[in-house]
Amino acid sequence: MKVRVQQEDFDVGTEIAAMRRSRPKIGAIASFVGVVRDVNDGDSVATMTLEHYPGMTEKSIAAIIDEARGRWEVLDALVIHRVGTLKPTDQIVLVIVASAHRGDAFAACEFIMDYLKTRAPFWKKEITPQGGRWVDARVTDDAAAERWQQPVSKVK
Amino acid sequence: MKVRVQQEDFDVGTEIAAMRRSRPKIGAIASFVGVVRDVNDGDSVATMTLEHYPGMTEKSIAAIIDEARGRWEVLDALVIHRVGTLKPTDQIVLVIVASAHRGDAFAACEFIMDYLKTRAPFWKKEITPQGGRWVDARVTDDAAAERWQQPVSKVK
Amino acid sequence: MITLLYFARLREALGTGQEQLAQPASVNTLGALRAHLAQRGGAWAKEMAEGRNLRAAVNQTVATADTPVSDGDEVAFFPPVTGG
Amino acid sequence: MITLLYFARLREALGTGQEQLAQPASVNTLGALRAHLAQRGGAWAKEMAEGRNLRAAVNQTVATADTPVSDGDEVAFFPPVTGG
Repeated sequence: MKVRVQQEDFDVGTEIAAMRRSRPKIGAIASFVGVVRDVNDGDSVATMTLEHYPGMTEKSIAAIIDEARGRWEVLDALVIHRVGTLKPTDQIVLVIVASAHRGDAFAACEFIMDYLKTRAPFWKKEITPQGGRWVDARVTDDAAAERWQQPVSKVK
Repeated sequence: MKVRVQQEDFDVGTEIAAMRRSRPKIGAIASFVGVVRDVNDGDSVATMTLEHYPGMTEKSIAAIIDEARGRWEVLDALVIHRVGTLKPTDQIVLVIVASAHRGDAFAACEFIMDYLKTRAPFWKKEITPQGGRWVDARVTDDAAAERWQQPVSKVK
Repeated sequence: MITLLYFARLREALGTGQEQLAQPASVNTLGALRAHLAQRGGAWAKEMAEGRNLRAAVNQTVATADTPVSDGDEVAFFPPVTGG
Repeated sequence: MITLLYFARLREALGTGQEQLAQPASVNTLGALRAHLAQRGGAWAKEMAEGRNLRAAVNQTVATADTPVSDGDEVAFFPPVTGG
Protein backbone atom coordinates (compact mmCIF):
# COMPACT_ATOMS: atom_id res chain seq x y z
CA MET A 1 0.00 0.00 0.00
CA LYS A 2 1.66 3.22 -1.13
CA VAL A 3 0.77 6.91 -1.17
CA ARG A 4 2.77 9.48 -3.12
CA VAL A 5 2.15 13.23 -3.40
CA GLN A 6 4.46 14.66 -6.05
CA GLN A 7 4.89 17.28 -8.73
CA GLU A 8 6.16 14.77 -11.31
CA ASP A 9 3.93 12.96 -13.76
CA PHE A 10 3.33 9.21 -13.45
CA ASP A 11 2.93 6.27 -15.83
CA VAL A 12 0.04 3.89 -15.18
CA GLY A 13 1.67 1.02 -17.06
CA THR A 14 4.85 1.22 -15.01
CA GLU A 15 2.93 1.28 -11.73
CA ILE A 16 0.67 -1.64 -12.70
CA ALA A 17 3.66 -3.68 -13.87
CA ALA A 18 5.41 -3.08 -10.54
CA MET A 19 2.30 -4.17 -8.66
CA ARG A 20 1.85 -7.36 -10.71
CA ARG A 21 5.48 -8.46 -10.48
CA SER A 22 5.78 -11.73 -8.54
CA ARG A 23 2.25 -11.47 -7.17
CA PRO A 24 0.45 -14.50 -8.68
CA LYS A 25 -2.58 -14.12 -6.34
CA ILE A 26 -3.57 -10.94 -8.21
CA GLY A 27 -6.34 -11.59 -10.74
CA ALA A 28 -7.83 -8.12 -11.17
CA ILE A 29 -6.40 -4.61 -11.26
CA ALA A 30 -8.75 -1.64 -11.41
CA SER A 31 -7.29 1.78 -11.91
CA PHE A 32 -8.41 5.36 -12.30
CA VAL A 33 -6.67 8.40 -13.75
CA GLY A 34 -8.05 11.89 -13.18
CA VAL A 35 -7.19 14.35 -15.94
CA VAL A 36 -7.30 18.17 -16.16
CA ARG A 37 -10.13 19.24 -18.48
CA ASP A 38 -10.03 22.42 -20.54
CA VAL A 39 -13.47 23.47 -19.33
CA ASN A 40 -14.96 23.63 -15.83
CA ASP A 41 -18.32 25.13 -14.91
CA GLY A 42 -18.53 26.63 -18.39
CA ASP A 43 -15.23 28.51 -18.35
CA SER A 44 -12.13 27.52 -20.26
CA VAL A 45 -9.22 26.56 -18.05
CA ALA A 46 -5.65 27.49 -19.02
CA THR A 47 -3.83 26.02 -16.02
CA MET A 48 -4.64 24.65 -12.60
CA THR A 49 -2.57 24.78 -9.43
CA LEU A 50 -2.96 22.13 -6.77
CA GLU A 51 -2.09 22.84 -3.14
CA HIS A 52 -1.96 20.29 -0.33
CA TYR A 53 -1.28 19.97 3.40
CA PRO A 54 2.04 18.08 3.63
CA GLY A 55 1.77 15.33 6.18
CA MET A 56 -1.97 15.38 6.70
CA THR A 57 -2.66 14.71 3.01
CA GLU A 58 -0.59 11.54 2.98
CA LYS A 59 -2.10 10.38 6.29
CA SER A 60 -5.65 11.02 5.05
CA ILE A 61 -5.09 8.98 1.90
CA ALA A 62 -3.50 6.15 3.89
CA ALA A 63 -6.58 6.12 6.14
CA ILE A 64 -8.87 5.98 3.09
CA ILE A 65 -6.93 2.99 1.72
CA ASP A 66 -7.15 1.29 5.14
CA GLU A 67 -10.91 1.77 5.14
CA ALA A 68 -11.14 0.21 1.66
CA ARG A 69 -9.04 -2.75 2.84
CA GLY A 70 -11.52 -3.30 5.66
CA ARG A 71 -14.43 -3.44 3.24
CA TRP A 72 -13.03 -5.41 0.31
CA GLU A 73 -10.34 -7.95 -0.43
CA VAL A 74 -7.44 -5.71 -1.45
CA LEU A 75 -4.08 -7.30 -2.24
CA ASP A 76 -2.35 -4.02 -3.02
CA ALA A 77 -3.21 -0.38 -3.60
CA LEU A 78 -1.43 2.72 -4.80
CA VAL A 79 -2.47 6.38 -4.83
CA ILE A 80 -0.40 9.06 -6.56
CA HIS A 81 -1.66 12.65 -6.45
CA ARG A 82 0.14 15.45 -8.21
CA VAL A 83 0.51 18.99 -6.82
CA GLY A 84 1.78 22.19 -8.41
CA THR A 85 0.72 23.67 -11.73
CA LEU A 86 -0.95 21.47 -14.34
CA LYS A 87 -2.57 22.14 -17.71
CA PRO A 88 -5.46 20.54 -19.62
CA THR A 89 -4.81 16.87 -20.60
CA ASP A 90 -2.29 16.52 -17.72
CA GLN A 91 -2.80 13.65 -15.31
CA ILE A 92 -3.78 14.69 -11.75
CA VAL A 93 -4.41 11.55 -9.75
CA LEU A 94 -3.90 7.80 -10.03
CA VAL A 95 -5.61 5.10 -7.97
CA ILE A 96 -4.75 1.44 -8.53
CA VAL A 97 -6.29 -1.46 -6.61
CA ALA A 98 -5.27 -5.09 -7.05
CA SER A 99 -7.42 -7.96 -5.84
CA ALA A 100 -8.07 -11.60 -6.59
CA HIS A 101 -11.47 -10.69 -8.04
CA ARG A 102 -12.69 -7.83 -10.21
CA GLY A 103 -15.71 -6.87 -8.11
CA ASP A 104 -13.49 -6.04 -5.14
CA ALA A 105 -10.95 -4.21 -7.30
CA PHE A 106 -13.57 -1.98 -8.97
CA ALA A 107 -15.44 -1.19 -5.74
CA ALA A 108 -12.33 -0.40 -3.71
CA CYS A 109 -10.88 1.77 -6.49
CA GLU A 110 -14.05 3.84 -6.89
CA PHE A 111 -14.47 4.09 -3.11
CA ILE A 112 -10.93 5.42 -2.70
CA MET A 113 -11.50 8.03 -5.45
CA ASP A 114 -14.82 9.17 -3.99
CA TYR A 115 -13.41 9.47 -0.48
CA LEU A 116 -10.22 11.12 -1.69
CA LYS A 117 -12.33 13.80 -3.40
CA THR A 118 -14.10 14.73 -0.17
CA ARG A 119 -11.58 13.90 2.58
CA ALA A 120 -8.00 14.41 1.40
CA PRO A 121 -6.74 17.99 1.88
CA PHE A 122 -6.10 19.21 -1.65
CA TRP A 123 -7.29 22.48 -3.14
CA LYS A 124 -7.48 23.49 -6.79
CA LYS A 125 -7.04 26.96 -8.19
CA GLU A 126 -7.93 27.42 -11.85
CA ILE A 127 -6.54 30.12 -14.11
CA THR A 128 -9.21 31.11 -16.65
CA PRO A 129 -9.40 34.09 -19.03
CA GLN A 130 -11.31 35.81 -16.19
CA GLY A 131 -8.39 35.30 -13.78
CA GLY A 132 -7.64 32.87 -10.99
CA ARG A 133 -10.36 31.22 -8.91
CA TRP A 134 -10.41 28.58 -6.23
CA VAL A 135 -12.58 25.64 -7.20
CA ASP A 136 -15.58 25.15 -4.92
CA ALA A 137 -16.32 21.78 -3.40
CA ARG A 138 -19.03 19.96 -5.32
CA VAL A 139 -22.28 18.71 -3.87
CA THR A 140 -22.07 15.77 -6.33
CA ASP A 141 -18.74 14.73 -4.82
CA ASP A 142 -20.26 14.64 -1.35
CA ALA A 143 -23.14 12.56 -2.73
CA ALA A 144 -20.68 10.16 -4.40
CA ALA A 145 -18.82 9.66 -1.11
CA GLU A 146 -22.00 9.35 0.94
CA ARG A 147 -23.46 6.48 -1.06
CA TRP A 148 -20.69 4.25 0.38
CA GLN A 149 -22.28 4.72 3.82
CA GLN A 150 -25.05 2.39 2.75
CA PRO A 151 -24.55 -1.37 2.72
CA VAL A 152 -22.73 -2.32 -0.46
CA SER A 153 -23.52 -5.44 -2.46
CA LYS A 154 -20.48 -7.57 -3.13
CA VAL A 155 -20.07 -9.10 -6.55
CA LYS A 156 -16.98 -11.21 -7.16
CA MET B 1 -13.71 3.00 -29.80
CA LYS B 2 -11.32 0.14 -30.53
CA VAL B 3 -11.32 -3.62 -30.09
CA ARG B 4 -8.18 -5.74 -30.44
CA VAL B 5 -7.84 -9.51 -30.04
CA GLN B 6 -4.15 -10.40 -30.09
CA GLN B 7 -1.47 -12.75 -28.80
CA GLU B 8 0.90 -9.93 -27.87
CA ASP B 9 1.01 -8.30 -24.46
CA PHE B 10 -0.17 -4.71 -23.97
CA ASP B 11 0.91 -1.71 -21.91
CA VAL B 12 -1.82 0.16 -20.02
CA GLY B 13 0.21 3.36 -19.79
CA THR B 14 0.80 3.51 -23.54
CA GLU B 15 -2.89 2.94 -24.28
CA ILE B 16 -4.07 5.54 -21.76
CA ALA B 17 -1.55 8.07 -23.08
CA ALA B 18 -2.80 7.53 -26.63
CA MET B 19 -6.38 8.01 -25.48
CA ARG B 20 -5.63 11.23 -23.57
CA ARG B 21 -3.59 12.85 -26.33
CA SER B 22 -5.31 16.00 -27.64
CA ARG B 23 -8.60 15.12 -25.94
CA PRO B 24 -9.09 17.95 -23.40
CA LYS B 25 -12.73 16.96 -22.72
CA ILE B 26 -11.54 13.81 -20.96
CA GLY B 27 -11.54 14.21 -17.17
CA ALA B 28 -11.70 10.59 -16.03
CA ILE B 29 -10.17 7.35 -17.27
CA ALA B 30 -11.14 4.08 -15.62
CA SER B 31 -9.33 0.94 -16.60
CA PHE B 32 -9.25 -2.71 -15.75
CA VAL B 33 -6.58 -5.36 -16.27
CA GLY B 34 -7.37 -9.05 -15.85
CA VAL B 35 -4.39 -11.17 -14.82
CA VAL B 36 -3.75 -14.94 -14.85
CA ARG B 37 -3.69 -16.26 -11.28
CA ASP B 38 -1.63 -19.24 -10.17
CA VAL B 39 -4.61 -20.85 -8.49
CA ASN B 40 -8.17 -21.44 -9.73
CA ASP B 41 -10.83 -23.47 -7.93
CA GLY B 42 -8.18 -24.76 -5.54
CA ASP B 43 -5.77 -26.15 -8.17
CA SER B 44 -2.47 -24.60 -9.13
CA VAL B 45 -2.37 -23.35 -12.71
CA ALA B 46 0.82 -23.68 -14.79
CA THR B 47 -0.43 -22.17 -18.04
CA MET B 48 -3.72 -21.17 -19.62
CA THR B 49 -4.71 -21.20 -23.27
CA LEU B 50 -7.34 -18.82 -24.58
CA GLU B 51 -9.36 -19.61 -27.68
CA HIS B 52 -11.75 -17.26 -29.46
CA TYR B 53 -14.13 -17.09 -32.42
CA PRO B 54 -12.43 -14.77 -34.91
CA GLY B 55 -14.91 -12.26 -36.24
CA MET B 56 -17.73 -12.90 -33.78
CA THR B 57 -15.53 -12.11 -30.78
CA GLU B 58 -14.62 -8.66 -32.11
CA LYS B 59 -18.25 -7.96 -33.08
CA SER B 60 -19.53 -9.05 -29.66
CA ILE B 61 -17.12 -6.73 -27.86
CA ALA B 62 -17.98 -3.84 -30.17
CA ALA B 63 -21.67 -4.42 -29.36
CA ILE B 64 -20.90 -4.42 -25.62
CA ILE B 65 -19.07 -1.09 -25.97
CA ASP B 66 -22.00 0.32 -27.96
CA GLU B 67 -24.38 -0.71 -25.19
CA ALA B 68 -22.16 1.03 -22.61
CA ARG B 69 -22.13 4.18 -24.76
CA GLY B 70 -25.91 4.17 -24.75
CA ARG B 71 -26.03 4.04 -20.96
CA TRP B 72 -23.22 6.39 -19.93
CA GLU B 73 -21.29 9.34 -21.28
CA VAL B 74 -18.34 7.63 -22.92
CA LEU B 75 -15.79 9.75 -24.81
CA ASP B 76 -13.60 6.81 -25.79
CA ALA B 77 -13.19 3.13 -25.01
CA LEU B 78 -10.67 0.41 -25.75
CA VAL B 79 -10.79 -3.34 -25.20
CA ILE B 80 -7.75 -5.56 -25.76
CA HIS B 81 -8.13 -9.30 -25.14
CA ARG B 82 -5.23 -11.69 -25.49
CA VAL B 83 -5.49 -15.22 -26.93
CA GLY B 84 -3.03 -18.08 -27.01
CA THR B 85 -1.02 -19.48 -24.12
CA LEU B 86 -0.48 -17.37 -21.00
CA LYS B 87 1.10 -18.05 -17.61
CA PRO B 88 0.37 -16.76 -14.09
CA THR B 89 0.97 -13.00 -13.67
CA ASP B 90 0.43 -12.47 -17.44
CA GLN B 91 -2.12 -9.86 -18.47
CA ILE B 92 -5.26 -11.28 -20.17
CA VAL B 93 -7.61 -8.40 -20.83
CA LEU B 94 -7.63 -4.61 -20.77
CA VAL B 95 -10.67 -2.34 -20.69
CA ILE B 96 -10.24 1.44 -20.71
CA VAL B 97 -13.10 3.94 -20.65
CA ALA B 98 -12.65 7.71 -20.87
CA SER B 99 -15.37 10.14 -19.87
CA ALA B 100 -15.76 13.69 -18.64
CA HIS B 101 -16.76 12.37 -15.20
CA ARG B 102 -15.51 9.53 -13.05
CA GLY B 103 -18.90 7.98 -12.24
CA ASP B 104 -19.55 7.30 -15.93
CA ALA B 105 -16.02 6.02 -16.52
CA PHE B 106 -16.15 3.54 -13.62
CA ALA B 107 -19.65 2.27 -14.40
CA ALA B 108 -19.04 1.80 -18.13
CA CYS B 109 -15.69 0.07 -17.51
CA GLU B 110 -17.15 -2.41 -15.01
CA PHE B 111 -20.20 -2.97 -17.23
CA ILE B 112 -18.00 -3.79 -20.22
CA MET B 113 -15.94 -6.26 -18.16
CA ASP B 114 -19.02 -7.97 -16.71
CA TYR B 115 -20.68 -8.31 -20.12
CA LEU B 116 -17.47 -9.37 -21.82
CA LYS B 117 -17.17 -12.21 -19.27
CA THR B 118 -20.58 -13.60 -20.15
CA ARG B 119 -21.10 -12.60 -23.79
CA ALA B 120 -17.84 -12.49 -25.71
CA PRO B 121 -16.83 -15.86 -27.22
CA PHE B 122 -13.59 -16.73 -25.44
CA TRP B 123 -12.79 -20.04 -23.78
CA LYS B 124 -10.05 -20.81 -21.29
CA LYS B 125 -8.23 -24.08 -20.90
CA GLU B 126 -6.01 -24.45 -17.85
CA ILE B 127 -3.04 -26.75 -17.55
CA THR B 128 -2.76 -27.95 -13.94
CA PRO B 129 -0.69 -30.77 -12.39
CA GLN B 130 -3.78 -32.94 -13.00
CA GLY B 131 -3.73 -32.18 -16.74
CA GLY B 132 -5.68 -29.85 -19.02
CA ARG B 133 -9.22 -28.76 -18.26
CA TRP B 134 -11.64 -26.31 -19.82
CA VAL B 135 -12.75 -23.66 -17.36
CA ASP B 136 -16.48 -23.77 -16.59
CA ALA B 137 -18.58 -20.64 -16.82
CA ARG B 138 -19.18 -19.11 -13.40
CA VAL B 139 -22.55 -18.46 -11.84
CA THR B 140 -21.02 -15.37 -10.17
CA ASP B 141 -20.14 -13.96 -13.59
CA ASP B 142 -23.74 -14.32 -14.74
CA ALA B 143 -24.87 -12.60 -11.54
CA ALA B 144 -22.38 -9.77 -12.11
CA ALA B 145 -23.70 -9.21 -15.63
CA GLU B 146 -27.33 -9.50 -14.59
CA ARG B 147 -27.22 -6.76 -12.00
CA TRP B 148 -26.82 -4.26 -14.88
CA GLN B 149 -30.35 -5.15 -15.97
CA GLN B 150 -31.69 -3.19 -13.02
CA PRO B 151 -31.89 0.59 -13.11
CA VAL B 152 -28.46 2.02 -12.32
CA SER B 153 -27.94 5.10 -10.20
CA LYS B 154 -25.81 7.70 -11.89
CA VAL B 155 -23.19 9.52 -9.82
CA LYS B 156 -21.07 12.07 -11.58
CA MET C 1 -23.54 -25.60 -48.01
CA ILE C 2 -23.60 -24.63 -44.34
CA THR C 3 -20.29 -23.90 -42.61
CA LEU C 4 -20.23 -25.52 -39.16
CA LEU C 5 -17.76 -24.40 -36.48
CA TYR C 6 -17.02 -26.03 -33.13
CA PHE C 7 -15.02 -24.38 -30.35
CA ALA C 8 -13.13 -25.24 -27.18
CA ARG C 9 -14.25 -28.35 -25.24
CA LEU C 10 -16.75 -29.14 -27.99
CA ARG C 11 -14.08 -29.01 -30.72
CA GLU C 12 -11.95 -31.45 -28.76
CA ALA C 13 -14.85 -33.80 -27.97
CA LEU C 14 -15.97 -33.92 -31.62
CA GLY C 15 -12.45 -34.09 -33.00
CA THR C 16 -13.08 -31.32 -35.52
CA GLY C 17 -13.24 -27.54 -35.56
CA GLN C 18 -14.92 -26.97 -38.91
CA GLU C 19 -16.90 -28.77 -41.59
CA GLN C 20 -19.06 -28.05 -44.62
CA LEU C 21 -22.54 -29.59 -44.58
CA ALA C 22 -25.01 -29.80 -47.46
CA GLN C 23 -28.23 -28.49 -45.95
CA PRO C 24 -30.55 -31.46 -45.30
CA ALA C 25 -34.14 -30.89 -46.47
CA SER C 26 -35.46 -31.34 -42.92
CA VAL C 27 -33.14 -28.73 -41.43
CA ASN C 28 -34.50 -25.16 -41.48
CA THR C 29 -33.74 -24.08 -37.92
CA LEU C 30 -30.84 -24.24 -35.50
CA GLY C 31 -32.78 -26.71 -33.33
CA ALA C 32 -33.35 -29.03 -36.29
CA LEU C 33 -29.66 -28.79 -37.24
CA ARG C 34 -28.62 -29.72 -33.72
CA ALA C 35 -30.97 -32.72 -33.72
CA HIS C 36 -29.60 -33.74 -37.13
CA LEU C 37 -26.01 -33.65 -35.81
CA ALA C 38 -26.99 -35.60 -32.67
CA GLN C 39 -28.17 -38.44 -34.92
CA ARG C 40 -24.56 -39.05 -35.94
CA GLY C 41 -24.27 -40.92 -32.61
CA GLY C 42 -21.20 -41.32 -30.37
CA ALA C 43 -19.66 -38.02 -29.25
CA TRP C 44 -22.15 -36.18 -31.46
CA ALA C 45 -25.14 -37.72 -29.69
CA LYS C 46 -23.62 -36.86 -26.32
CA GLU C 47 -22.46 -33.32 -27.08
CA MET C 48 -25.52 -32.27 -29.10
CA ALA C 49 -28.03 -33.83 -26.67
CA GLU C 50 -30.84 -31.49 -25.63
CA GLY C 51 -29.73 -31.48 -21.99
CA ARG C 52 -26.21 -30.24 -22.79
CA ASN C 53 -25.41 -26.64 -21.91
CA LEU C 54 -24.52 -25.63 -25.45
CA ARG C 55 -24.53 -22.18 -27.04
CA ALA C 56 -24.77 -21.41 -30.73
CA ALA C 57 -24.47 -18.56 -33.19
CA VAL C 58 -25.80 -18.18 -36.72
CA ASN C 59 -23.70 -15.85 -38.85
CA GLN C 60 -21.84 -14.73 -35.73
CA THR C 61 -24.99 -13.66 -33.87
CA VAL C 62 -26.18 -15.54 -30.79
CA ALA C 63 -29.02 -17.85 -31.83
CA THR C 64 -31.75 -19.99 -30.28
CA ALA C 65 -33.40 -23.23 -31.34
CA ASP C 66 -35.92 -21.46 -33.57
CA THR C 67 -33.37 -19.28 -35.37
CA PRO C 68 -33.65 -20.00 -39.15
CA VAL C 69 -30.71 -21.71 -40.84
CA SER C 70 -30.20 -21.36 -44.61
CA ASP C 71 -27.74 -22.41 -47.26
CA GLY C 72 -24.57 -20.30 -47.03
CA ASP C 73 -24.90 -19.65 -43.29
CA GLU C 74 -22.06 -19.94 -40.79
CA VAL C 75 -23.28 -21.86 -37.73
CA ALA C 76 -21.11 -22.18 -34.62
CA PHE C 77 -21.60 -24.39 -31.56
CA PHE C 78 -19.67 -23.76 -28.36
CA PRO C 79 -19.74 -24.10 -24.56
CA PRO C 80 -20.68 -21.15 -22.31
CA VAL C 81 -17.98 -18.49 -22.66
CA THR C 82 -15.21 -18.00 -20.10
CA GLY C 83 -13.11 -15.05 -21.22
CA GLY C 84 -11.93 -11.98 -19.42
CA MET D 1 2.94 28.07 21.31
CA ILE D 2 0.31 26.87 18.88
CA THR D 3 1.28 26.50 15.19
CA LEU D 4 -1.47 27.88 12.96
CA LEU D 5 -1.69 26.93 9.27
CA TYR D 6 -3.97 28.43 6.58
CA PHE D 7 -4.47 26.90 3.16
CA ALA D 8 -5.73 27.80 -0.31
CA ARG D 9 -8.35 30.57 -0.56
CA LEU D 10 -8.07 31.17 3.19
CA ARG D 11 -4.28 31.60 3.01
CA GLU D 12 -4.71 34.20 0.27
CA ALA D 13 -7.52 36.04 2.05
CA LEU D 14 -5.57 36.26 5.33
CA GLY D 15 -2.27 37.06 3.64
CA THR D 16 -0.40 34.40 5.60
CA GLY D 17 0.09 30.63 5.51
CA GLN D 18 1.56 30.06 8.93
CA GLU D 19 2.00 31.73 12.31
CA GLN D 20 2.95 30.92 15.90
CA LEU D 21 0.44 31.93 18.54
CA ALA D 22 0.96 31.98 22.30
CA GLN D 23 -2.09 30.12 23.61
CA PRO D 24 -4.52 32.67 25.11
CA ALA D 25 -5.87 31.66 28.52
CA SER D 26 -9.47 31.66 27.20
CA VAL D 27 -8.67 29.30 24.29
CA ASN D 28 -9.00 25.58 25.12
CA THR D 29 -10.99 24.38 22.12
CA LEU D 30 -10.94 24.80 18.36
CA GLY D 31 -14.18 26.79 18.51
CA ALA D 32 -12.69 29.21 21.05
CA LEU D 33 -9.54 29.57 18.91
CA ARG D 34 -11.63 30.41 15.86
CA ALA D 35 -13.61 33.02 17.82
CA HIS D 36 -10.32 34.46 19.12
CA LEU D 37 -8.96 34.81 15.56
CA ALA D 38 -12.22 36.36 14.32
CA GLN D 39 -11.75 39.15 16.89
CA ARG D 40 -8.72 40.36 14.91
CA GLY D 41 -11.26 42.03 12.62
CA GLY D 42 -10.99 42.74 8.86
CA ALA D 43 -10.34 39.61 6.75
CA TRP D 44 -10.04 37.58 9.96
CA ALA D 45 -13.51 38.54 11.12
CA LYS D 46 -14.91 37.68 7.69
CA GLU D 47 -13.08 34.39 7.09
CA MET D 48 -13.41 33.05 10.65
CA ALA D 49 -17.07 34.07 11.00
CA GLU D 50 -19.35 31.32 12.26
CA GLY D 51 -21.33 31.21 9.04
CA ARG D 52 -18.24 30.54 6.85
CA ASN D 53 -17.86 27.04 5.45
CA LEU D 54 -14.48 26.41 7.05
CA ARG D 55 -12.80 23.11 7.90
CA ALA D 56 -10.08 22.57 10.47
CA ALA D 57 -7.65 19.96 11.71
CA VAL D 58 -5.83 19.64 15.02
CA ASN D 59 -2.52 17.78 14.73
CA GLN D 60 -3.49 16.72 11.18
CA THR D 61 -6.75 15.09 12.24
CA VAL D 62 -10.11 16.57 11.19
CA ALA D 63 -11.50 18.51 14.13
CA THR D 64 -14.75 20.11 15.27
CA ALA D 65 -15.53 23.16 17.43
CA ASP D 66 -15.26 21.19 20.69
CA THR D 67 -11.92 19.52 19.83
CA PRO D 68 -9.40 20.46 22.60
CA VAL D 69 -6.47 22.71 21.64
CA SER D 70 -3.29 22.69 23.75
CA ASP D 71 0.13 24.26 23.73
CA GLY D 72 2.34 22.61 21.08
CA ASP D 73 -0.58 21.68 18.81
CA GLU D 74 -0.64 22.21 15.05
CA VAL D 75 -4.00 23.71 14.05
CA ALA D 76 -4.94 24.12 10.38
CA PHE D 77 -7.86 26.03 8.86
CA PHE D 78 -8.90 25.46 5.24
CA PRO D 79 -11.83 25.54 2.80
CA PRO D 80 -13.67 22.32 1.84
CA VAL D 81 -11.25 20.11 -0.10
CA THR D 82 -11.31 19.87 -3.92
CA GLY D 83 -8.66 17.32 -4.92
CA GLY D 84 -8.83 14.35 -7.24
